[in-house]
Amino acid sequence: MKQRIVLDLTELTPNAMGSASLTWWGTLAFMLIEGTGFVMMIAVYLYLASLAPAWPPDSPPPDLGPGLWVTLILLVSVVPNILVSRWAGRGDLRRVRIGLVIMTLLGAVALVPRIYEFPAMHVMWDSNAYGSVVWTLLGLHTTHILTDLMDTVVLCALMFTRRGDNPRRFGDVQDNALYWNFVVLAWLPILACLYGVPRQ
Amino acid sequence: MSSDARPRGLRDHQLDDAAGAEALERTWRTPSGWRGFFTTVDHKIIGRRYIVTAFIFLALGGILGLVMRLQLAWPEARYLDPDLYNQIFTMHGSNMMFLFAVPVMEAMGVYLVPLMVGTRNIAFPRLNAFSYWIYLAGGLLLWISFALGMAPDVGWFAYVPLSGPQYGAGKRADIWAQMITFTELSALAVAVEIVVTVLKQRAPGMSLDRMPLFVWTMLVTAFVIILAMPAIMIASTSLILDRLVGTHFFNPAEGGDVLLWQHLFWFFGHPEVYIIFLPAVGMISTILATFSRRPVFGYEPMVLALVGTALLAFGLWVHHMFTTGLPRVAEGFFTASSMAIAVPSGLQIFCWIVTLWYGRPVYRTPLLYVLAFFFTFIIGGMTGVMVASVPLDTQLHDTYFVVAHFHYVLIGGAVFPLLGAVHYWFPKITGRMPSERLGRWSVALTFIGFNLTFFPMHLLGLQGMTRRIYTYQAEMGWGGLNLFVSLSALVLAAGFLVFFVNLGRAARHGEPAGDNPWGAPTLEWATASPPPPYNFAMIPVVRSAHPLWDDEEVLPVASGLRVDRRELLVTRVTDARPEARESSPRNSIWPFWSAVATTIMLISSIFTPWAVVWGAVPIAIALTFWFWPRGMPEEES
Amino acid sequence: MRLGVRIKLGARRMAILTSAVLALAACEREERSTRVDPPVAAALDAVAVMPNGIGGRPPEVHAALGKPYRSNAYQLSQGKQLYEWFGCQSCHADGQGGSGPSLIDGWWEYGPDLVSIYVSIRDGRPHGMPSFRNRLTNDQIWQLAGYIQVLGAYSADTAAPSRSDRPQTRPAENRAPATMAPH
Amino acid sequence: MATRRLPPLALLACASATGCSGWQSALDARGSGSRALEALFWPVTAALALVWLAVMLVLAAALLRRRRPVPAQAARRSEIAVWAATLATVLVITVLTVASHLTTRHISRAAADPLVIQVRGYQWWWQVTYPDSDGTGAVVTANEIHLPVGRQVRLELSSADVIHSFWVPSLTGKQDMIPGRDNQLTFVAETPGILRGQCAEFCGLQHAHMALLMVVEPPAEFEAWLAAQRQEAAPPAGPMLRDGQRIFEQRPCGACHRVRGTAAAGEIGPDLTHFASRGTLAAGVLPMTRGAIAAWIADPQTIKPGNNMPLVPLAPDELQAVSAWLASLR
Repeated sequence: MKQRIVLDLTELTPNAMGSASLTWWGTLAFMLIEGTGFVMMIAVYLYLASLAPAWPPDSPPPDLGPGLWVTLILLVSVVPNILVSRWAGRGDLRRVRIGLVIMTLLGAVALVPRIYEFPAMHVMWDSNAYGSVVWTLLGLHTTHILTDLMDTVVLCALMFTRRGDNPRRFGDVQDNALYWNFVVLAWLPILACLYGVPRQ
Repeated sequence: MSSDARPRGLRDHQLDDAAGAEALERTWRTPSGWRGFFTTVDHKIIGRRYIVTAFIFLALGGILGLVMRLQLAWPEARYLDPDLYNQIFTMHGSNMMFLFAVPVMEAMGVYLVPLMVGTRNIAFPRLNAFSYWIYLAGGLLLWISFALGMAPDVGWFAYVPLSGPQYGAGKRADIWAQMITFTELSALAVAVEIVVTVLKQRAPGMSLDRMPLFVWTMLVTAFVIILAMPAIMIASTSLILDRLVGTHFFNPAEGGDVLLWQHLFWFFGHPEVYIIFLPAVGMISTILATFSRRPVFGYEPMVLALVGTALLAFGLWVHHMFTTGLPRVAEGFFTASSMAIAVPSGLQIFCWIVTLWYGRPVYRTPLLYVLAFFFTFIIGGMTGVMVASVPLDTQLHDTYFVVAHFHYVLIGGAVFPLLGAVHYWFPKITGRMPSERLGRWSVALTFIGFNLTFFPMHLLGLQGMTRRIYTYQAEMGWGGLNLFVSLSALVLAAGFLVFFVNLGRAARHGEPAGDNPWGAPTLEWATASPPPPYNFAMIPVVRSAHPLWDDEEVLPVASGLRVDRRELLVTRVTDARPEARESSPRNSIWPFWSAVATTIMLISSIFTPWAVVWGAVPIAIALTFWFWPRGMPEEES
Repeated sequence: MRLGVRIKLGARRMAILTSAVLALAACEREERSTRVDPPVAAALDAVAVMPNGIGGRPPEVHAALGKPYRSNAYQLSQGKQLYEWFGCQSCHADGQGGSGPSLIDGWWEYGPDLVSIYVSIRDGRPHGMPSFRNRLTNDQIWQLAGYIQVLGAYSADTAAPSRSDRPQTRPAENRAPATMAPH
Repeated sequence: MATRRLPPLALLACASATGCSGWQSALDARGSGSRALEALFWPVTAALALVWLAVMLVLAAALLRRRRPVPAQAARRSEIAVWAATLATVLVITVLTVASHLTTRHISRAAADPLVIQVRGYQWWWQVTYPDSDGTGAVVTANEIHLPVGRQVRLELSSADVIHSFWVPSLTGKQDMIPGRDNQLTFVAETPGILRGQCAEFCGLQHAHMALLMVVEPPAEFEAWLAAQRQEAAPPAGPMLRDGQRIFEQRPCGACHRVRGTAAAGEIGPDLTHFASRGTLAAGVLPMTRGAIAAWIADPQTIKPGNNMPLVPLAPDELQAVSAWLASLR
């Protein structure tokens, strides 16, 4: 087919950031998938709770301590997370490096009380359906912390190499920050479920 | 972030046509040989591979169907023992649903969507490569387990407790659950790619209301996948946890619930039907428009009906559970919603008929397949209304009536359009025309064979023949019809054989097709057949819903993309105004290795839960290599 | 493209080869043979027991069958069913023991081998273990013996059946070690 | 009476009498439920067939009509046609929804004093219990349910292992038997006769061979049958039958099966107290004849592979004695 040029794209920016970038939309789509997964798992929790004569069936409600620590650390981490995203938007390599180190540390620190959170449930996964769903919910969220932590570690290492100073990498940092916000946000309804429903 | 005033790199308008094509070819091509085979990220190569693999699974699943028909042809036949029969019908269902129907529809999207929206590659092409390898691994897992005599034997919906730890001995149900993990991973990956490709990579000017209907259906389907698949992910994970580490999700004695499985499964399982059917709707619309030489009537109602179907699809999973003894209120609600889905489907059919009414139909093979669709699918829709009614369903559920119903819906509603679509796009994919004569034979044989095979099953169901029985007694009086059905199945198989032979021959000896042999209106026909690795030498500019009909001689295009690196155009979601130039990743072997690592982890986890821990290490390494920048021009800004 | 085809063929050949290697192992574990020929069933009873009733030699036919009662998932699950159906729980609970000895504490009064377990079930033992010779067929006794051996094993067995669909009194069979205390 | 004494013949007669529609057919209504369902089925089928035909006719017209230039008001006309057709679809499905709702209400209307029967699904047979209502003892039988004609019956459905589904199409629609849940089914059997039903939910290896018979009788005959079932097994008459009973008690048979009035008190397999009074054995696999009983005991795993009855080695004379004794348990 013959062609006729009617549009010139020469001046178009090659650095799409935010909603103009494909990875931003990809991250959003994956958040939708994971979010649906969390919703389904919470639905399973509530469904089983609705069938049970007592909830928890025969154990005390979970201890609040470790869960609150996890929540606190996750909520605190949102502040540097947003800052990293902003610095990445400005292309401030030095601050992004510092921010990513902080985020790596915070992610790792959040895992410490999480380790104590499992026994704080006072039930094993193979004791009863309550234990199963509680461990699975916690496990699911822990997996998300772990994978995003891995992502942050790799990205952090990358930013310290010569390939770090690149708008594309700054875009990656922003998308990673977006995903961390999602991981923190997803924790709140799970928290309400795990600690609130057994105390009703 | 600073926008460079002086454009860098070699741009397409700086070269003449031949030199531009050569430069693009050098940038986008897939190397030949094994390196190209394992490293390609070209959506056309991967899409083609996906389609071929899915059709191989179709043929294998069809052979299983024939074997079952052999066993059922006579009462008390002993060709298969019950254990093998149970494995075979489970394989047939799981294979057709998870390894053929869903993947083939997505595969058509992988191949066609980037071409139809006028871009150079799908979004996240490496993820696309990964998804294919994962899909292949899931298929091999299922079929190798079958070859080893350890295939799942619990039915394609694997109801607990039969599939649970106490009654599902061995690793069979675990293999089923893990096969689900593979296919859902690949399906979700493709869904993400399609959503982003459609929303962000459309040619300039292709606003949402100018998108081809097929692209619309793929977009809606991708969203249905994204919202439905997590349910089966949760379900299969819970099942495998119950079986392997002793959780109690489905154990009523410890607070679990047997029906929880059915809720989770069908919350995915019913939308699954629409994941298969909606792309077929797009195919029908495309074929109808081309062969009646007229745009499909009622673009907005069609799109609304699509979205309506997708929304309703999530509100009727319970109609698979009408005999489980749920509260009457719930049953009433789900009867109403199940029947309501007839409205958008009806609307679409009416629009198509009107299109034909005022069009000038050209009776080529693809259109004949669509006519076969009308005849059979509407019967399936009618029986669908019957099983949507709670009281009638109590008689029809789990009988051969239902077997007939869903084959009418799935083969009539999705496979006939698919065969038509493969026929229709075959010239684009291979550059060669399939034989019209053989095409007509394949339509006639599949259409007649299908109806003779499946219509009598309605009667068998009403006469009390239940599903999934490996044999029946002579005095039941089902022998005659069953023999008739089995013989008709041979006709149906012959139809498929002719279809395969036709395409196989055409791929080598067919007439050269040219760019646009059918005179179609959409963008994929604006480029060569088969399309070059870069799809379009210059990105087309769209000014109507039917660009090739409205701009008949000269294609308006946009210039200014670089040819020395893989570059494509990002446009705005609603009006498709150019927003940015974006690079597209190069070939890489790491999606393949990531898939291998994932496969090892998933299969090992059937045998020890610790595989999840140590198996994650190679996956993390492979993924790091996948994303680690290597100073390619694609990584510049 | 042609190379691609060749690789595809090669991959297929490799898959077939791998399948062949795995086939033996898998078949053995997954096969569901529901019928034992009467002469084989009779031969299954020919165990040679040491004079003290502890240990001995399994019948030759057991090895010829591929020792299915210890490694075949279907036979093990049948054994598990028999364990419940024939009231083993009334004395041994779910393996922890009650009026009868525990089966999962690693202590076997008559030795841990399959023949001893078989003979214990078939002939009974002093202090209350009844004989099941006239209540079970030979192959059923083997199924039960195989299951009981798995129950008391120290390492989790991939062929082992998992938890039951009823209230739990101890961790699932496939959660080793067997001696893990109930919770 | 004849139906009870000669069940296999009765079965054959029943099968031939109903001809092609079979004696396990949704279109051969013999009960309140299935009659209401049939009354819904035909009009719905007719209506939907008409809809299908109408669409096909319009489609044919669209394809075959003479091609003229598209008129100016085509779009308007098409729009009206499409919306009218959609409206018609809405109407049709509204009517069908209401009709099916009314049928459901009609079917599940409960009577004041139904006959309660407990049916429990096992892999791959049915246990049937007539609970003890008046202190004369419960009746436990298997794979065959006797019912009085014209009286409302409530089946209480449960499962011992996996999901089964109780379905006697000539009486009413099916209902699943789900572990951990209690379901029930209410209906009235309207004409005497023998009806066949079968498990409708896939339940493992022998799902195909999990059938049961419904014997619908006049109330007096039903009461007589129930009274007979309450009795213990009759003592064996003659040395051969005595041998048969002894062998049954001493060999593994008695470990799984109960025969009230003897030492056989197993709980695992079907109760055999009045075994020979039933129409079939092994959940509908074989007719109840002495030869079939012997064949079944001799090799159950060839006749119904995977079922839970083991092959108990018996000498030929032992086999003969046991099957003779079982055939005498009426």
